[in-house]
Amino acid sequence: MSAAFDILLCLMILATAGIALFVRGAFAAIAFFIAFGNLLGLAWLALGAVNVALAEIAVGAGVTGVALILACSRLFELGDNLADVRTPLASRLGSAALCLGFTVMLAGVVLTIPPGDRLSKVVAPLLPGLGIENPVTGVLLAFRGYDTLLETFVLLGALVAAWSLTPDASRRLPPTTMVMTDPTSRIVAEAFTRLLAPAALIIAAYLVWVGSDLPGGAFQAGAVLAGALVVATLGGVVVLPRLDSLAARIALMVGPLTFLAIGLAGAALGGRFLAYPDGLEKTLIVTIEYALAISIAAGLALLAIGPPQPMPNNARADAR
Amino acid sequence: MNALVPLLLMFLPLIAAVISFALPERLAVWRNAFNILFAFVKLLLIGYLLREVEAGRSVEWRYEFLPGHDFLLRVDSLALLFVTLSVFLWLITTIYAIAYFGRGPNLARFFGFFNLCVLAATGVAISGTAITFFLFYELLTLATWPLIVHRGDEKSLRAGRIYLTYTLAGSAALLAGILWLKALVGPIEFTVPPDLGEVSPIALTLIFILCVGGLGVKAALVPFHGWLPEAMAAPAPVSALLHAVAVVKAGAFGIVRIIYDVYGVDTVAALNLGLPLAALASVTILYGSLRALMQSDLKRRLAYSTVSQVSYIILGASLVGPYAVIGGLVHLVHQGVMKITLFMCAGALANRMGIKTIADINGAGRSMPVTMFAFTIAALGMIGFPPLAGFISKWYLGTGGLQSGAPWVVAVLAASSLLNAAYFLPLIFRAWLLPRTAGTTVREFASAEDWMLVLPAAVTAALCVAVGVMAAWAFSPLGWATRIAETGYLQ
Amino acid sequence: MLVEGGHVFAVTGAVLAGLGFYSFLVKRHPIRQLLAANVVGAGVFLMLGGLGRSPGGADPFAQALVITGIVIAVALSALGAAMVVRLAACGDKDEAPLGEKREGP
Amino acid sequence: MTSESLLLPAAVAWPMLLALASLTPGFRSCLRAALPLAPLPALAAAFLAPREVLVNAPELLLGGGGLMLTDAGAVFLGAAAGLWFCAAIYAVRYMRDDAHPVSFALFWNLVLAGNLGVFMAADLASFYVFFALLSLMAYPLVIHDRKPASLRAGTVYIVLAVIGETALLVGFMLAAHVADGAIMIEEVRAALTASPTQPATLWFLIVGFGIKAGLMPLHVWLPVAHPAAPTPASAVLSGAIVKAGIFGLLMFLPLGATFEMVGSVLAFLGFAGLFAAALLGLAQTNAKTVLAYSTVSQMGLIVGVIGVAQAAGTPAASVLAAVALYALHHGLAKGALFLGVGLAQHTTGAWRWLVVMVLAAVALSVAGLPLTAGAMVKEVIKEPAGALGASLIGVSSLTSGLILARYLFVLPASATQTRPPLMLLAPTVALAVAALCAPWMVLTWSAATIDYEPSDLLSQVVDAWPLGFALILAGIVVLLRLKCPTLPEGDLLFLMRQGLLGANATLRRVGRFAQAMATPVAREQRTKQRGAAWLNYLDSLERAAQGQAAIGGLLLLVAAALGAALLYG
Amino acid sequence: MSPLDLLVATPLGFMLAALAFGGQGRWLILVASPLMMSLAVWLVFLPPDAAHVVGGWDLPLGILLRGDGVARVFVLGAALCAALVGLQALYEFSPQSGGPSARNRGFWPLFYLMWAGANAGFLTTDLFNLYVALEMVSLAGVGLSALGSLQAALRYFLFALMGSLAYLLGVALLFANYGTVDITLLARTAEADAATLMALAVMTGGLLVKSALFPLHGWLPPAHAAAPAPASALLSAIVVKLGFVILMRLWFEAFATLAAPIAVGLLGALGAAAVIYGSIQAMRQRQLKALVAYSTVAQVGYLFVAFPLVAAAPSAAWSGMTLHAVAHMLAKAAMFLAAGLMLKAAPGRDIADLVGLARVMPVTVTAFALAAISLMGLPPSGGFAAKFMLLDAALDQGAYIYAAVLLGGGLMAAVYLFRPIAVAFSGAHGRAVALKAPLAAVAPLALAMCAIALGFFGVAFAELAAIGAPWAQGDAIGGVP
Repeated sequence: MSAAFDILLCLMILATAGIALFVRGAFAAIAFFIAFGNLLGLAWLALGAVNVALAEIAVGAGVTGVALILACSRLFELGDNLADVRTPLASRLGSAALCLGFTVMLAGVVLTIPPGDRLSKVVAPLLPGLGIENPVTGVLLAFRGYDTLLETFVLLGALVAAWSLTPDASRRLPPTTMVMTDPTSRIVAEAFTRLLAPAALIIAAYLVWVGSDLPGGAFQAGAVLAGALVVATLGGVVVLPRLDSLAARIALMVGPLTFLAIGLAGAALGGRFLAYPDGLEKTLIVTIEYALAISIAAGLALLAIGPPQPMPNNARADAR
Repeated sequence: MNALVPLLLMFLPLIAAVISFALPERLAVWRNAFNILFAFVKLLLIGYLLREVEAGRSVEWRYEFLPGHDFLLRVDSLALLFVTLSVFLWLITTIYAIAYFGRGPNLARFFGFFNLCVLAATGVAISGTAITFFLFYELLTLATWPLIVHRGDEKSLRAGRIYLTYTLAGSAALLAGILWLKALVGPIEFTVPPDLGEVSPIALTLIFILCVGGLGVKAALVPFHGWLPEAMAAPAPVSALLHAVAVVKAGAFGIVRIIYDVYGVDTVAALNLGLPLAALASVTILYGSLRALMQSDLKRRLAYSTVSQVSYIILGASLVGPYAVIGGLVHLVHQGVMKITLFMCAGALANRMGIKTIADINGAGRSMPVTMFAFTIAALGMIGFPPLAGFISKWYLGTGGLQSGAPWVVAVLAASSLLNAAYFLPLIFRAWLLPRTAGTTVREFASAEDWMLVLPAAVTAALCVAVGVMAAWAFSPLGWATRIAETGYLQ
Repeated sequence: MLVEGGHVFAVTGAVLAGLGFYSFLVKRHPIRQLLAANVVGAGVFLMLGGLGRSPGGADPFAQALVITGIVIAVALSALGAAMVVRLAACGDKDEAPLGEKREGP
Repeated sequence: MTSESLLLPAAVAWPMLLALASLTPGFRSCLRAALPLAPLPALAAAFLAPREVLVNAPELLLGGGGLMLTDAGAVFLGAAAGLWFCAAIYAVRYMRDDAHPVSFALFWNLVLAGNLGVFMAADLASFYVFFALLSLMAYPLVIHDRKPASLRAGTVYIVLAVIGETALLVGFMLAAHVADGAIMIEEVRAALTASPTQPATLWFLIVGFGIKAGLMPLHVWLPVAHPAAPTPASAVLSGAIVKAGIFGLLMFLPLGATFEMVGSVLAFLGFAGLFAAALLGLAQTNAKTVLAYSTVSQMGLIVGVIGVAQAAGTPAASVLAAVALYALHHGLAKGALFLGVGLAQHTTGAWRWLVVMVLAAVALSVAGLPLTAGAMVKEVIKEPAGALGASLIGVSSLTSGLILARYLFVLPASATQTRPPLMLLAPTVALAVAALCAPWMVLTWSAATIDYEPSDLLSQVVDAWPLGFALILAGIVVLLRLKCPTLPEGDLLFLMRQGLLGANATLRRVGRFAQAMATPVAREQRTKQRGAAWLNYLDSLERAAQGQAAIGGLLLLVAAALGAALLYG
Repeated sequence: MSPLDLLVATPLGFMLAALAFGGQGRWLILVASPLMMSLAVWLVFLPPDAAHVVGGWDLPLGILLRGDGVARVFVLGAALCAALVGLQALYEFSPQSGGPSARNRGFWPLFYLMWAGANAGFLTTDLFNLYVALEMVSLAGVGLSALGSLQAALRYFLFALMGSLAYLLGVALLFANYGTVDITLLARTAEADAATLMALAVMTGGLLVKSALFPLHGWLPPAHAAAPAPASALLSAIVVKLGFVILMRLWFEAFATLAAPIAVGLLGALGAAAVIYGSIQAMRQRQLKALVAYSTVAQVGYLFVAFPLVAAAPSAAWSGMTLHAVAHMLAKAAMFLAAGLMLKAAPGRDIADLVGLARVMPVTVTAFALAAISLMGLPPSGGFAAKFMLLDAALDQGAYIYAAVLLGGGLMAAVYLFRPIAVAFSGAHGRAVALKAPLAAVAPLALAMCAIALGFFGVAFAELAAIGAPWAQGDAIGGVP
């Protein structure tokens, strides 16, 4: 039975992806993209990877979706009608053939590889040493801690790059006060934020705490918080600080800073870089997780909202 | 101690170059003093080297700068011949250049690159392995280019462009040749001739063509001589030292190295490569003289004369007979001395009296007698007027040609002498005998600067006479060339 | 070898990647291309997840890789979106890039 | 190295020293006064210096060379030195108010040094040095007065001199090669005689020396250049410098061996020159030109004799002595005649008749009047000339008589002065006396090599019929005041000049045409059109590379290609 | 405390500090440059088999950081470049030099991010970690080129994104197939099955985009030409090199056995095409920085021409390839910095506007010329030593076409590089105005001098590059501690 369910799920995933990719309207495409993200989360659940499912839905569908929608709306106001200009038939056929060949080869190759667990047997015996049960968090923060450290800096770097695009004049403007334009939807958002915010906070805190044993973790918690923040800004309840304001910078840097500090401390105390002194692994991992959660939340929120816009958006809001 | 001397020989011009670059224009006096001082110190070094090599002690410095390839500076007798020539003439030309420019713009840059050129020329002379030779050969191109475009006007830029196209293509061919040979017989060290026994003759011939072609560009062999007359756009000291002596000789010197130290006399004979090269050299000799005859600009005429004179050396080298080699080697020195005098006089005439074309030279003898006298001696020497330097080298080349079974060489020499007379004698005739028509009449020794402008030419002219008359003396260039030929190549 | 559970997802991942590539090539607007890129990324991760499936649950190492991949993907997409908007806003007044509007040699 | 043998290098070095001294400004004043001093050491050397002793300077020139005086050399040296000495005294007075004193003194001394050195050189290199010094440094003397005519003459002179030099250089190289590297003249000559060299070596030598000696086809510069030079210079040119050519032939031609073809051609050219030059001389109006032609004919005689000796293979010794004697007599006589021309310009009245009488005596001696030195030397030279040669020489006195008569006839009249200045008269007379007596003295000294027993008076007079006939003819011409036809100065020269001008014009046209062809401008246009085509292809390639579709498409293409390559690799 | 970790951790720390200090962040470089240089030098002098696993977790789980020859050489080169470019940027983005403050604030964090990413990429042998490092470097690259022209930056972003996805796909396939992403382990267990070949092909495709080899170079010239001088120096010198180093690891270590001669030949052919295409385009450019950008396309071509040479005779051509990469790194950085300064002084952006610069700013023009000498491969520069070694290897193997490309490339480089120099030397008058801060020219001169000095230390460099090279150890692959 479950095989049938899997196949059905996969077909739905392919359908939503197909529509998202090739539908004419931009907003429709993004909507279907978000749907596709959620279905993908289900697929991960089917595969038994709860952590990934959470991350996929919260970050993959959620934050990316929001960022794209906001970008499209701004483009729309800037006069770019996102029209889908038709590429000449020849190039379409060419790329179709190319991609078809590629897909068939890839699928063929994939079929030759027997699915199976690779390193879970290697990870399992090391986990008790760390004092955590959730293998994914163990891999993420301990065994592949180096990757995760670099990854947080990638996030930070992306934010800095996005913010360095803004011309000087608008630097001092707060990030797009994205208050809803028409009053009725703003009231709905406002009410919804009042209800959602506390819940989100609790969920995030719980996710981080439980992450060490059960599926959860810094990224998922951060994404949830980011979502809450975005909704709050949309509802006008919260005004996100400018990037060069101290608060924003501290929030953004606390995660990478603590991770790096702990790593260097490990090296300084005679061990190696990112080697947790035995006995303290769990506590250190949890502290890192919390710090990361905060930074990821702030980072994703600011990224989703995007750099401040000097242009019509604010103007119209004030005018009205 | 001996290993240090070649290094010092390299570092002196380098330091001089750095000082020249660094000193601002208002400290020009200091810069000139430094240049002359370094030239003297270098001359002393050469004196020391002369004594060392004479006593038979080997002077070399080795450093493996690329895996499998050594950077070797070795002073053997052949190297010493060229080094002595270039160092001595550099001292002369430095003094001349100081007087020639006086207070011009960009002089720091000029003297800096001037020193680098001599570094490269000395390097070419005392390089022990093929790769060291190539390194300095290429450095010579780089160091001479800024001197050609020194004036920055359109003409010299065009000359620079042409110069680069020729020389860079040539050095690419040379590099290909050297490396191909290295692939066949391993890294090439000059005085340890590689055994080319089992290498296929076709490959050897092709490599020979590549190497001699590459070197032929600098030695201004006929198809590749185009850059030399164009390079006359450069100021006189540049054409004097570089395009008459250092750069052109580097090419000829390279060919001598290839023929005698890399291939060895018998291989060249076996592959009978000597004759085609001799034929090409002869064509260059005649072509150069003919084109010189047709030129109306003084420096271009001298440039074409250089094209033909350098091929004497190659002719001598390619004839692979004892006398021919001596003739070639001794002409290396003689042509340098004579040609530098001609260029310096031409430069002095142009600088002081604005003489550019042949017609302007009328009556120059009356207002600048000493310069014109030096010019006459050097010109007569070029024609081969007996007691002077030219005659000695023509004599050895002629007898050498006959000795190695190429009587047509004598005909080429005769024709070339006639052509030389045809384009030099009218110059002397106009300068001394015709009245002064155009341009200014100026007192030759108006200021101290003039002494420094005219004396170098006088010294080198005297050298032409001395080298010719005292040719049989043991330490004369001829004596030195004979010793090289006997010890070096013709066991 | 019968098609086990993991392969279903892996193949869908592969198809997703193919579709994403095709859409990337065909769609001219950067936003649509960003979207296509995300789909390709999701496809690759799904393929990895699928191949890592075992009766005892998904392979933690693979999961960690996927999570890191997703975060990086989102960071890049957001940056891309910001750049597209910025480009549309200022119409690239500052410096005319080369290759595009060059008027020949 | 006895002191006398030092005289040889001194003879050459002293004039060079004077030449250098004339350059220093301080010496300007007594410049001309020093001229006669120059040849003195050479004169002393001719008499005192030991013969056949090599004074060598190992380091100089090609090493191993040096100076050595042979008997014949001594005679030539003595004659030349004497002539230079008298001409120098003459020049002191004659060149008093000259425009370019420094240049005259400088080149006079240099040419003197060269001339003396040629007779003493022991090796190829020094011989060539002196010979080059002699021929090239004479050029400024020829064009001394800077008049257009002498400038043209100078050009002809220098062109032929350079050609001669080059021919000589090639000849010496070939000779040195035959003597496989030896550069001493005896060894070279021995090698030439011993080994049957191909004639090319000889021809180059003959051309080289022939130009200097005025051999018939190569003589064109002589009648044009000698008159152009100032009188003392012309005297020396005809008297001593021409002898260098002859001496060269004597030194280098392998007289011992028989070279049929070379010898006979040389003989023919020589004797042809003897007669043709004399006849051409008659048609000249300028006294110096007439004398120049007379020199050409006399030299023709000597070369003819050498040619015959070469063909017959007679041993060198006898030929050398006879030719030396003849050259001595001709040199001194011709010198006197040339100085006479200058002198005649300054004398009128009684003195003039005295001068004419002296010159006539010398002329008759040259023409071969019996009992004079001229006859004696003609007799002596008949011996090696073979039968045909001897008779030709006999007849030649007719033509030389005529030409010398012509000379006396065209002697320039004097402008103003009545008494000839002593400084001009003395050297001419001295030379005339020397010309008449010196041959006898030399004959007595070298009796061993020349056996000359004067035949009785009657047979001499009978043999002298050609001279008598010539005198009669001259008398008739003078009496009837017949006008001789006049020719332009250089005969062959006129034709050669036209040919040269034509060749020059065509050469210049060819040069301009080649220039036009190779101009870079034409080439650049051609490359431009062709280049434009594939340039826009490049632009389109670049735009595609930056285009949107390229991003994924190209990547997949490359990946596919790599995959395929990996599979089949 | 081993330099292997600190080389990555320190720049990250400085990135945070730069973010924290905001406006005054630029003075940090004065501390960062010497510190990083000393770390790089310390790395060079580590014992030959210096390698350790991050956090102590053994393979296949953990990540192995290995200081092999290639890593040491490239880290040292990158450190030298970044340090000196940083000093130049200190002058370039200082307020009085008129740079907008937004760019100032954005430049420094991205600068350190790139530096950290590059070092991480050079040192690690873990493919996924390399993916993250690639992302760090590409992200920073996009950010830096966005300081110049947004359009070029967007194109670069899309190209980089596609390249990363392709690379990620390859890593996924490899992990799925072998259960590990570590190069040293892969080297032992890799065999030529379909999955591996496809993975290698796709990863190579992605990396070729990152290192801008000829058909996939479209994004490089506009991005590098428009970016401000220090940014384009970093882009050309460091960003392009990371992709190449990963390819070296893949083709000569992980899948050495799979590297079929035809495939390597294809790479060589693409390289040759790049040399020719890049040179011709460079000759046609009218703007100075465009010319230098296209010269990068050509020089990258040289690196890939070296691939078949190394595949055939690794010992001979290995040091030539690495030396060429490092020499290019130094020379190109110097050239971009010098070009930036020259364009500041010149009235316009075209080469024709450089008239008379040699007199006005001799030190900068000398730096430009020295860098040009190294790029042309003329003695005595590092470029020459590299070209010589490659030519040597090519002729030994009889690969005459590659030898011809190497020589021809050098000549073509001479053609397009001497043009600006000639214009700078021309014209005594020139409208250029002297720069106020002569000290700014120190950085390009120092870099150019290093490029030239490399020429003299060919042997030392070869030994350093050969440490832990895959072919050097024969069977003992990957010295796991």
